Amino acid sequence: MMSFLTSFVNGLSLGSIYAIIALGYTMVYGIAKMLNFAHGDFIMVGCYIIFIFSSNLGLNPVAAILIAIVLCTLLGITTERVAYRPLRNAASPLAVLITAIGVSYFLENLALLIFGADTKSFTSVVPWAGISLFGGSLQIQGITIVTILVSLLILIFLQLFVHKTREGQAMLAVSQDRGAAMLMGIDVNKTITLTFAIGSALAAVAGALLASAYPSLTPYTGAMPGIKAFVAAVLGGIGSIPGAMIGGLVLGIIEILSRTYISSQLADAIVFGILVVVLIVRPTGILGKNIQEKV
Amino acid sequence: MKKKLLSIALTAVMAASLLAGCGGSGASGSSSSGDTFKIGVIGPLTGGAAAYGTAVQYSAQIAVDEINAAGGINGKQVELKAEDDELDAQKSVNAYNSLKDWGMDMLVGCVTSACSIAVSEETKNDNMFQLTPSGSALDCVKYDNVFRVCFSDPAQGAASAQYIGQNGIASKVGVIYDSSDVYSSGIYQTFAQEAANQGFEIVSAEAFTADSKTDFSVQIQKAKDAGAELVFLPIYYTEASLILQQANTMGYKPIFFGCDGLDGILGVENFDTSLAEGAMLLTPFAADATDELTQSFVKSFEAKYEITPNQFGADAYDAIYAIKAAAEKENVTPSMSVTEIGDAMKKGMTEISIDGLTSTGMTWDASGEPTKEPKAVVIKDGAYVSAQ
Amino acid sequence: MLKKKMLSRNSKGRFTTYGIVIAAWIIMEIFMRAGLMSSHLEGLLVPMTYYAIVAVALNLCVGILGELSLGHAGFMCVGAFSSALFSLVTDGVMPDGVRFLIALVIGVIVSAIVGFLIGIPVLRLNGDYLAIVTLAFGEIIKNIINAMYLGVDSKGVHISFESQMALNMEPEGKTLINGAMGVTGTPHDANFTIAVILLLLALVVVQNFIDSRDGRAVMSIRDNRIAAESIGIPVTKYKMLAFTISAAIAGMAGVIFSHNIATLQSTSQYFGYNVSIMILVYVVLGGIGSIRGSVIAAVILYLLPELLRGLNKYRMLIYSVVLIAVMIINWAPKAIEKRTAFFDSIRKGMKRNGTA
Amino acid sequence: MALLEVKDLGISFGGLQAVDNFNLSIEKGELYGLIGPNGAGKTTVFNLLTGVYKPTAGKVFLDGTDITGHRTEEINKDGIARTFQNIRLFQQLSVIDNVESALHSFEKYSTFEAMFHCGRYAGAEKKLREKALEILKVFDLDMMSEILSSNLPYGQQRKLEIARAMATEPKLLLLDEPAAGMNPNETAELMDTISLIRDKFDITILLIEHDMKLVSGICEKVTVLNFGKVLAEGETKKVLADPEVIRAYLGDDE
Repeated sequence: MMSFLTSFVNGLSLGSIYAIIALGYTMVYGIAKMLNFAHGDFIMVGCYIIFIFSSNLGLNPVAAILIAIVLCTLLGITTERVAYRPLRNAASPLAVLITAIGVSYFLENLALLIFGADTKSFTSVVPWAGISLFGGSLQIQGITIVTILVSLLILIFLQLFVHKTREGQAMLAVSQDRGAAMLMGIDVNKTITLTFAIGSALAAVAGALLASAYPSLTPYTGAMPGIKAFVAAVLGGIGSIPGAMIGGLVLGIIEILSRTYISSQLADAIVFGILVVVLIVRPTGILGKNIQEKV
Repeated sequence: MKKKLLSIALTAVMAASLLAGCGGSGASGSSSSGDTFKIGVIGPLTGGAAAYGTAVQYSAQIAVDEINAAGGINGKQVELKAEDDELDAQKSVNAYNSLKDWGMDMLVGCVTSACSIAVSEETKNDNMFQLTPSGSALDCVKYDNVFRVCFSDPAQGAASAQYIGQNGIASKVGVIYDSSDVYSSGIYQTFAQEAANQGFEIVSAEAFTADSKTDFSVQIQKAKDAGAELVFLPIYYTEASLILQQANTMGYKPIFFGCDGLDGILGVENFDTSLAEGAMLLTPFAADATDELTQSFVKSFEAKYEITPNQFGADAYDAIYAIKAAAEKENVTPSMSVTEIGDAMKKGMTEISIDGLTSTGMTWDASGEPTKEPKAVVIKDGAYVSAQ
Repeated sequence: MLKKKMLSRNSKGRFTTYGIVIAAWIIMEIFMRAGLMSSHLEGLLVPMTYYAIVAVALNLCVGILGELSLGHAGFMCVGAFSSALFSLVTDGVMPDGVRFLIALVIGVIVSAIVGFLIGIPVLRLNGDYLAIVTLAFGEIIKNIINAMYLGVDSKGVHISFESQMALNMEPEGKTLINGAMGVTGTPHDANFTIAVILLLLALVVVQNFIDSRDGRAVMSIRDNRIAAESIGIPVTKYKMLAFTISAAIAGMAGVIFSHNIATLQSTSQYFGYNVSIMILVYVVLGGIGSIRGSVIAAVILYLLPELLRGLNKYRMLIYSVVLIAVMIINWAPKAIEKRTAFFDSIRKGMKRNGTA
Repeated sequence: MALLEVKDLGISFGGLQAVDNFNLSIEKGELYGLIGPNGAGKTTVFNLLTGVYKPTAGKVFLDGTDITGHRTEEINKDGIARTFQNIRLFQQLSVIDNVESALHSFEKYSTFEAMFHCGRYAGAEKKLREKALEILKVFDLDMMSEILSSNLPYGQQRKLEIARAMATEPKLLLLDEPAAGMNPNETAELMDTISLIRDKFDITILLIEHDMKLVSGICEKVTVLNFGKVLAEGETKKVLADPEVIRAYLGDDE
């Protein structure tokens, strides 16, 4: 029982990191209608920025995270402006997908050039050791608690932002019908830029938490969590903010539990298998809206 | 229009590549230049394993620079060229072919096992002398033209088990290994086999894969729950540093025991070395060793590349000196053809004994396996200290 | 009259493609025989060709069927392993040529079956959901084979997903798949000529398929599924058919892959989603739906990073920048506009010069 | 016996009764109109008849056979073909390939023969092409057979869609607002085409249309649909003069 609880908490921790990344994924997908394959690499960039400012220059971790958020936001806006926007109305949606892959290669190899391939050990931004329950038999790390709280805060913030603000409403409008939104006088370019800004800022936050929970840093740190978070976003119903949260948590918990109770070698196959099963039962994910083509 | 452009581009690329090849054409049989030894290095210089590839490249360069400064091999200068294989066996063969075009006389590579095996199929056909610094899988030295500097995986796995058993370090042992990695699962296999003879019990053996190597809570938890006093980590230091940190936050403090892949853990930038306190590793090289050779090597490496070398680098450094020794023994000259060099080196390698970074009195037999002493070191006060 | 024109145009396009491939083969062979080719390029020929084959297969799926697959490396993996297993078991039992032929057939059939089975759930989904599920299946295949231990001894076949020891084989038993270490010692049966023949076979099959009743049905589904149903085309059947053929051809490339190199491992760098994406890049840059374009793009893009070897550390950076630039130049509506305007002005200028 | 017999057909989407208690009887050879204000459920009826939606109530008989619940592609084989309100051509295929796709089940050969262009391939393809050209000729599209269908002018696209539907040799042809977006000249030409195909192919036609001139010009009978229910049916002239129908239209339009 206790080992189950421990695994569950570990799954929650991993899951909430997936959730934060997935929130960024799902925002960008829902509004810009593109799979930003480079999202995972934005996380890596965020990690390196925090690493430089906090570990190398000795800045306060919170200040380092703020700097990372600002820089990642700038990176996101620039990438959108330079690489994605020109292709927004391209004849095939694959064009921008391939470009995103190009951006991903670019960021990884740039980081390789600048920082080298050596692993860097990341100092956790959460110095708190955590709490111990049931006389020490269940330990919950500080970073786990912080991660879960932060992901919940972000979820609430995003929900409020999208439903209660003008900009958020504009996002909803753009995500539903870009053409109609434009006719209604919404600045689509601005809205999509804002989406990328938010998505990239979330990537920086996710980077801080990811690297704190799993403190090793290489140019490829973001790639696999990025893909897993993408899976989580799809699992939850891509475009749905609560869906991304649920998808992330479900994925994280399943991953840890299947590693604990089934097989650590086949855990990835199981995780992807769950995705397949969910999508067969619900073809647009757990909370995805079923959009039927109008005849 | 677009298609035409593409076709033109294709033709241009083809033409360029053919032209590029002309320089090295006819090189497959004999060396193109008779004045210098051309030694090739193949390893992952980019990608997730780049740390190992670059370590080999840099260390080999240091050895070559030293040799050149001291007058070269048999009076001939040595040229070194490294090619990237991105940890991909096919790209490794591409890299080998590229080096052949350059006029390579001997190969130091590949850094990793699978690539090394793939390339050995090619070197066998060319009778190119191949000395892999760190290709540790059994099949790496299947052919008589291939030798290696490092221990083989089975040797490491068995030696680790013997060391633990004979010194009575622990009776309950947990293992965490990378099932998607050849090196790691290779060591694990022989370790598990030998454990049965050594009177200790493997209470948990948990794998992870390249796609899920951020979270180790499950594997650590299982070892902890099974009451393992020692956790054997036949993995690379990147993941090991994570495991040590996560175990620490989970309040689990067993003895950690690793193989040569664990070396370098103290060099991870920003790593809290106190976590590794008491960890043991069976490695032929420790950057903090006090002997003169190691110290001068580490000093010039750090001066040149601003990072601390690891055992991959040490293997490569020794590889270059082994080549020097064997070449001098058999009076190999750059003007000989590749296959002549190959034959001479095969003979030479079995006749030398060198004192290198990774062992003293290293010798080789015709099978290509080195004979050297595994050294157990323990991490104490943030430094490697000999365990015995 | 019209009919004749149409048929001849179609076949002309096809034969141009075959012509380019055969011409390239002849040129390469001449250079090779004459010893004018660098060993580096010589070693690139076979991989270049099998990636071209997968690109053709993926284009059938993406360009003709209109469904984005991110899992074709998985089919390659299935073809590579199934055929390598056969070759390994029968090494020395039969003549090399016969063995390779049977291995080829096995690889193609097994990957076709896997493609068919995966197609059943996958093709019910739409758009990006379909893409992510193919990615998932690709990763599942890779992961399962990576964790698989397979051996034979006198008692029969042993399988384990734990470790090599768990196979419980007799001492003289032969381990075929050793988990992550995969398969070693597959005979080197493939060469450039065989690869080119198989590329031609893939081209014949795909291009003929497109120009047939079945191909029209598949393309009509791509263009408008509802309209295709309304004229009586069994949508599911044709989606499955195209997907299965695509998987089978990708498997064929896998067969060449495994018979060209001594080590075969089911790991990310060979069969991960990254590889599927790399092949997708070939398809998109070559032109979605353009089979010839896929071959050409695969060749150029495989050679490009290899020929940039001299730049070592910078080459992947250059590759990525080139990729982004090419995508924007080729696909951005504004860039297309400017390009058209530019060519128009040149044309006008030439006309003016001509009349002046 | 009537060619198409619809009995008490109904469907609801999440509580909303889109079509309710819909009855329709069309005799062989008739040209029948289905009219009604916007949102009355006309296209939904078409979708029910062609199996795009599964009815929640009622039955559909074609030539005496119950085809309720058949899949779209089966219903086409049963003998119903249709066009769409928003034209649905195979845009990246040529004009003739659009028609040849519809001829799909007339000349068969195996996938193997398709992949290697052997066996029955050449003969079958030749016949398909001749047949497709024949159909295009009826619609005056044969000179454009090689053009990409999306490059056709709008009126021709409508025609091609009808040609494609006719190629499946249906007993009943459903036309969904064939004159939508056409200018008077194109509409007149379309009316000729519709009359022509009915006479030439001896086919029954059911059409949805807003253009009353077209409806009164060619339809013998009409059914008026309002809020998913039948408001009136019978001879075109009588129905169109019905005050209730006029009210439904005016009330909706103004």
